[in-house]
Amino acid sequence: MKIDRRSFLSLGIGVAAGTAFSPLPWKLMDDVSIWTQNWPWTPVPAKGESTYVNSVCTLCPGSCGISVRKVDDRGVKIEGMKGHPVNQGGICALGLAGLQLLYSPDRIKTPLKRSGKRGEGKWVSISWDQAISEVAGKLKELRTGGQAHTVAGITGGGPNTLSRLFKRFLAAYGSPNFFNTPSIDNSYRLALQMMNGATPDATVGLDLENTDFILSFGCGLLDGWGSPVHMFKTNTAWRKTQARVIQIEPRLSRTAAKAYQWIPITPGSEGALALGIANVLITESLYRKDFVDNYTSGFEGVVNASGELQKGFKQHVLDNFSPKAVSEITGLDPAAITLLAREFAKAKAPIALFGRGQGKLPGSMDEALSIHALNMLMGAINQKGGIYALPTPDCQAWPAVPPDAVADSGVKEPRLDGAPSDVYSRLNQLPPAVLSGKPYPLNVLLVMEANPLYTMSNSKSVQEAFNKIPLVVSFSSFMDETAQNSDLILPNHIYLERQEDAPLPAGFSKPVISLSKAVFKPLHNTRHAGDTLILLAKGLGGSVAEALPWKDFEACLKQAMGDKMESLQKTGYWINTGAVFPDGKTTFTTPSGKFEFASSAFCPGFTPVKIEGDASYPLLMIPYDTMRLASGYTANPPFDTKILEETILLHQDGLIEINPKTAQSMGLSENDRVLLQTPRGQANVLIHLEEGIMPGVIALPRGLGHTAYDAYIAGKGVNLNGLTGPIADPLSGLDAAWGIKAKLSKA
Amino acid sequence: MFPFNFEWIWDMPHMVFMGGLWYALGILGVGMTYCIIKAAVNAGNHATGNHD
Amino acid sequence: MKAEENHGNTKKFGMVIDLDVCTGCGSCMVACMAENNVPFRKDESDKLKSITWMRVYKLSNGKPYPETDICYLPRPCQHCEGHDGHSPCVSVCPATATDYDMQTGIVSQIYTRCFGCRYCMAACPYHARYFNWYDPVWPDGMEQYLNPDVSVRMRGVVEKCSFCIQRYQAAKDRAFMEGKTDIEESDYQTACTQACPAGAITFGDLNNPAHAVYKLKKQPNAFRLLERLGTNPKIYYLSSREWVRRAGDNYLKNEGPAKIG
Amino acid sequence: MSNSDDRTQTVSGKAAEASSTNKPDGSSRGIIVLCFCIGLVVSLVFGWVVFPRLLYSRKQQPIDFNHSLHAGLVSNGCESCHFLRDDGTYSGTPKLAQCIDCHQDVQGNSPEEAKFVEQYVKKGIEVPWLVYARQPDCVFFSHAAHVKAAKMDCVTCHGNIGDSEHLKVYEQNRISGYSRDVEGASLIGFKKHTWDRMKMDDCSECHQKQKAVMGSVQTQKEGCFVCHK
Amino acid sequence: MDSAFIPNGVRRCAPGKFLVVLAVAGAVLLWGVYAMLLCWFKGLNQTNMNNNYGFALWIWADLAVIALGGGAFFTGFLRYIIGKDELKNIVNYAVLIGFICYSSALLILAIDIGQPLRGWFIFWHANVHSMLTEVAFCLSCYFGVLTIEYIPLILENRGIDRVPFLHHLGHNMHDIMAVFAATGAFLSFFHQGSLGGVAGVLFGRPFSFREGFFIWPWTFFLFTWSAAAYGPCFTLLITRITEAVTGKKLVKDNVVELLAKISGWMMATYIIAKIVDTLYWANVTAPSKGFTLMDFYSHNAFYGVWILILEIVIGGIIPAAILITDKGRKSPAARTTAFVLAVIGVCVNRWVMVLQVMAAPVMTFDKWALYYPSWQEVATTILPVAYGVILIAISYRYLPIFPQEPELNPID
Repeated sequence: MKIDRRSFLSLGIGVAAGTAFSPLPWKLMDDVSIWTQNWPWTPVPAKGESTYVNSVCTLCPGSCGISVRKVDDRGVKIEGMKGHPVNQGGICALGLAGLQLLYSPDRIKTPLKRSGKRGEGKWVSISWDQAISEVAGKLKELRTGGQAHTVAGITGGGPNTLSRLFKRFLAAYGSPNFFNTPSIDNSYRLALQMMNGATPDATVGLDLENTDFILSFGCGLLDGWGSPVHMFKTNTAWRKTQARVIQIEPRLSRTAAKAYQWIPITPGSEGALALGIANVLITESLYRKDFVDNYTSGFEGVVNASGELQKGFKQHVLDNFSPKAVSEITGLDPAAITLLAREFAKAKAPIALFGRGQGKLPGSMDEALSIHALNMLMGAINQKGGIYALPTPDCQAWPAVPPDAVADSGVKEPRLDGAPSDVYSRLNQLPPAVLSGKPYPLNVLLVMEANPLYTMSNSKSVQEAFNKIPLVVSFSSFMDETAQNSDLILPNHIYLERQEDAPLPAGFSKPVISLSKAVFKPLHNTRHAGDTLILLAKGLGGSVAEALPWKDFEACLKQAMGDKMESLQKTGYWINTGAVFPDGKTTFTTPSGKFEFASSAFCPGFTPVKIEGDASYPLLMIPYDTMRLASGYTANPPFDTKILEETILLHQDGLIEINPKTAQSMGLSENDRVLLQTPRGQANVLIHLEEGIMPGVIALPRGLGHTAYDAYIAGKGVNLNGLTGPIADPLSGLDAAWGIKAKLSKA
Repeated sequence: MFPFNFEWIWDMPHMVFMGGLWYALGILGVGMTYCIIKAAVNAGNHATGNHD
Repeated sequence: MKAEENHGNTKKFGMVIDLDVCTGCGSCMVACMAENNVPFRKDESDKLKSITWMRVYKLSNGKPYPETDICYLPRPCQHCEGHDGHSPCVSVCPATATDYDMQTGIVSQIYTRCFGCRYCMAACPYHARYFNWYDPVWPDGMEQYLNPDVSVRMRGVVEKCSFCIQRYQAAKDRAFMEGKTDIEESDYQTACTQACPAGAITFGDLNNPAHAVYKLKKQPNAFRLLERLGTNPKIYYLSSREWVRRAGDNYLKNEGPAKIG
Repeated sequence: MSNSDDRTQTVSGKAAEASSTNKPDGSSRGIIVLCFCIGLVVSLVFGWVVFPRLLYSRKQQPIDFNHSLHAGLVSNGCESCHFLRDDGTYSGTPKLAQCIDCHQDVQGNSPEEAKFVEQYVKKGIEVPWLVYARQPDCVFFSHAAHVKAAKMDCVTCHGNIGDSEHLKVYEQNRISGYSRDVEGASLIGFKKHTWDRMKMDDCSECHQKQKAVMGSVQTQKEGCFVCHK
Repeated sequence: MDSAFIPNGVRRCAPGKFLVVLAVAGAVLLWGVYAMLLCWFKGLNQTNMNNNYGFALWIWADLAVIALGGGAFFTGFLRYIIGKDELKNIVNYAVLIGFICYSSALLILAIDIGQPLRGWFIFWHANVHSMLTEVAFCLSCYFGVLTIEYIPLILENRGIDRVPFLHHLGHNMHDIMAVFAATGAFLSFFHQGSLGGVAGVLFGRPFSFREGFFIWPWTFFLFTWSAAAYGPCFTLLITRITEAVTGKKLVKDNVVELLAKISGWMMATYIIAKIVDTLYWANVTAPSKGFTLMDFYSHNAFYGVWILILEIVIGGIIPAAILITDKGRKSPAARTTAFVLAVIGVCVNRWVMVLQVMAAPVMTFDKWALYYPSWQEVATTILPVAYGVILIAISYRYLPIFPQEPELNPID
């Protein structure tokens, strides 16, 4: 018997036939395709019980109500809270992406201590006990040595309980150097203080729902200005009431595109235009005479300190700001100015608003006062559809800080920024003070919910200033630029894991407080910054510990909220529906007891902000804000970076907007790589041609150019703050810069 | 593809399209089976000496 | 505007998007991605490879400064009905992975059935269909936020907006529990509709006179995208601006939207 | 294919030549047939008997749960533990929290219960039950629709598991990952009971009988999104 | 060494030289296989396709090779159904080329789909309304037919022919080859057409959409027609190249001229139909959707009217004119030029019907999208060429593909 090739072949055919008639090949084919339908590396989310937890989003000052959908213990979605007075169920792109922050693998999961050189990124995990004792030890040492005032704290959070506690901690410790992060809100407050005589802690209430004509001097009403979602809702309501938005800015922003009319003017000339409109209102007697005559002062004349009668607001405006004169400054046709003024006057409840873009920077006081004067002329003060100075919701007073000699002498030292009080922190003055060591050197910097190394302009000098500070302590939940350049990180819970009160949303018309809840148990070994402060105080002992007597932040918050706590915990917010609003006649607490157009101390005028850069820089660069880019303490989460247009970010490169005409004159076309230079720095960017920008002006977005955080945002685009610098406002000392001169050359 | 498939409906498109298809496949299948069987028979005849 | 075709007494879900109100903020896009487990990568700036079921387009009137005007247009899947449910994509799918449901008017896409031939993408003039060129990968830990009501798509298949069908399914389940046979308008709203801070999106049953969309779609300012192709889409847009309405479809020089149909 | 006309003679000539030199004799022909048969039988046996055993892994449940015993103790049948939530979602296999209501401590003298209390309750670890009826992620299965709206009973799909005293071995397809209860025990698709298999065709079989509303343009059955997500 | 397997009466190069050719082609093949594996294991992110270009180079390659492989069905159709007997001298090669083209097309499709392991869904879960379903079914069936047609040729190898079973099998298959060929022609008419239908039914894409007859858009008929017209040209071109490479005359001029003449007339009629179709589309179909002809050929960096001229005039009218005139057909140089132009013409047509369809914007605010294939796409597209070279080399060496070869090249 011989097995030859043919037998073998025959065997093979037999096997093939048998296999074909068995389930093997068919079942395998089916199973393999089912395998592709359930690839083990494609995640399958676990099912479970679905619940909603209401809270408040504190990623921006908007303070929107949120509803977090949970499946068992996992958070799966953040939605707008239905019926919340601020956002009425709506939610912005940043708020929606909050869970990406919560579950980010790049969060700081435990206290860290620097082990390499500063900024090198080498850390060792330490225990909370060690972290607290190290910081407390250093603070104690300074305090004992009479150096308590050389400790400073920066917070990026709004005026909430945590900020108050932080401030109290520093005061009890003996430092006057408590800094909040100034924004346009400070300018509004200051304007109200100067013209309305509002108290420094009064907040700005804008009854925008009831206006019918909005003269917006560059406010990004739909780009994140004020409480963003609230503004969106208001804008939609305006559509129904046929209220008109007039958007004045050199760039066709989203707000401008949605506005009734877009009026591009020379950047920086907004204040002049306001006075030009005032000129027409006065010349043509279009202003609310009864109000101006009865309730204001400084309109006709001002009695100066030496008792002499000087020119008042009226004469000042009539003399200097005729439509023709203003036309030369703004580039706007005189007839258009006149027309605009008439339209403004014709409206039932007109309002004029200031604060460029999202209002990240305080801006020029002169400009703020000029624009606010328009509201005055139309009587839109403490009136339906106007601007209110709202009393800050009264919070239960904490016991007074116990007297202590060290603290008393410490807080009497001058502030490093030269500001009279922390109400107007001149944060931009801090780096020069640190660099010069005058009036005294800064020894310890505590940073909470802020990222000054990224958000402050003139990044280079901020970095240099940081390098001079011996100890930087960060409370950040994320490895942001500041945390990366710190010595110790005492990570805070992120907003979804901690309970705190959210301050009054910017520009909201009713006094409201919201409670941000701990929707999730902390995922990592982090600690509420309030608890950390209390522990630090305990570590310091003595009067500092006595000043922060609570067992934890929750107790402190309960005491602060008092009887509101019940409502806060039940509905998530407390609203003072029965609030007594100041009326438009009697509540001015200015020296004259009236609304002051001008006084011996000030008169709205037009002194252009001296933008940096000489003639070698032919272009004007302005920043712009977009709802798709978070530019504050929170960096853009991956979802929001994903929806960024390719005309803002292309791969790793940021794009600069330029008018095609300007670009053509420079021989530049779309996506050309160029070197962007300003007096403060330079960067490589790509060109994006945009018809909707004034020729000669270029615009760069805020929020890109991170060097820290995660791989989804770091190294992308350009940080605008590296190219710009602050300009101190002569009146407020706050940053008045709105742009910088620039030049482009082919890279 | 087959009447027992979820996607199958007894309608014109299925009957025409699939009918045409199965018709063509049928011709090919029957043709090849015929060739193979005949070849096997022929080869068998060869082996037993009955040449064609 | 051509008369839309109807399917009887069934539901026909659709949207009306008010472009006068839409600000292009992108909330709808993120809401959609968060709701529907849409993945993301480190670089998403190549928009032709980026998956955004809902995509906001920026339209320009093309005029030079300062006459320039722009408008934002959110574009979900248009859930075309075509003629008798034969939308451009449905009839071309060789494996019956996409289908038109006459009961809801929703164009479904079954990811486990799709084998990735991409014919439907070639057929869709709205670019509403997206291919998973990459394996979906979430940074370590971030997969925890995935929604269990939506299947995660694997590499190599096509996906698109489903009108948040999981919310319809959940609404029906709730109705079953309450012993109801039908759902209310507010019971079923898509994630983008719910999130839109401007309230630009209205969602509902186009066949139901009690629903807001029923009236809105009949407004004189209403138009649909590429209506002349016969796709019979279920997304209506509203705009008071003539150039925007005109941008919704292609017209020869001598034609105007008013002259059509 | 070739030019057969002028080929026939020459080739058949060649073949004749070939067959004369290479002609298999009777015995070798027998071997050829035998080889074919061996191949056929071996592969059939492999395909029908061995392959299915290789294909499925057999796993024991972490705890041998006694359904029958528990069913006697509860008041509301299956729904006592496997209930629908108010929103219409289905709770599935009970979580530890439910079991703890009774099993805070060992109740009886079953070693399985002791093991359960010891290894899971005390440690607070959820039991990794293997779910026989688990459908893949692409499926949206609404218990509310079937139990509440259509008033179906559990047995129709789950069989008599509620009467069982022991949990059977969990067989899992090594490639597809499906439970064998879903795929069906019979490889050729033979089924005796409604619950013998739970693949798409089985769902559709019942759905078509129910004369549910047929919305699909392509299949003229129900729309895909009725059961898929 | 392998002389026992070389057909009688012909001379073949030395095994060494043969192996060198195989090695070179094999290296290219391996490069393609590597790219193919990358696509399978890492996914289609290896390509430069994107959401605008769901169909790209591969689908073009598919459509092109199938049109070029159309020589097999049409030559078979002429030979077996019409009874053009002379064509028996080239039909073997037409079948081989067809086999290569169709197997390549199937391979490319298997790479092109995102989930190759689910590829069989197209059959099992078929949607009969989809042109692609029709393509898949007819394509695989016709590939089966080509295999059936190719098998007897393999069985003619001297070594294989010695096995009686196989000898008889080949013989029997020959006997009923006309039935197979007729089935093949039937299938081919449909799948060539349905490939045209793939683009023609896209009513969302005004660039490719065509009205039509019953369920079939005009492109359905145009594609079948063009495959029948241009496919034989490709067969003849490859024959010409084979002759050049081997340095031998392999097919007699009368055979070539006959096929060229038929092809020429087919091409001439096709191009008239194509022009009529284009005119109707440009003046009626597209304007009814709001498009003018120039909308499709302007505002972008690549697609201009030149491509229309290249396809219709240079790749259609000119080769047709050469082939239908006696003078042109009889001149080897003119004839070969016509073949080359024709191949270019049909490839451009398929390119336009795939890639330009994807490139042209439909929404007014959409932009033209141009695309460059990645090296992986190029490599996998070249893979079939290498594979074709290898299969032709092996088949030519061991199988009596050209019946007239011994007669035209007597061995001393």
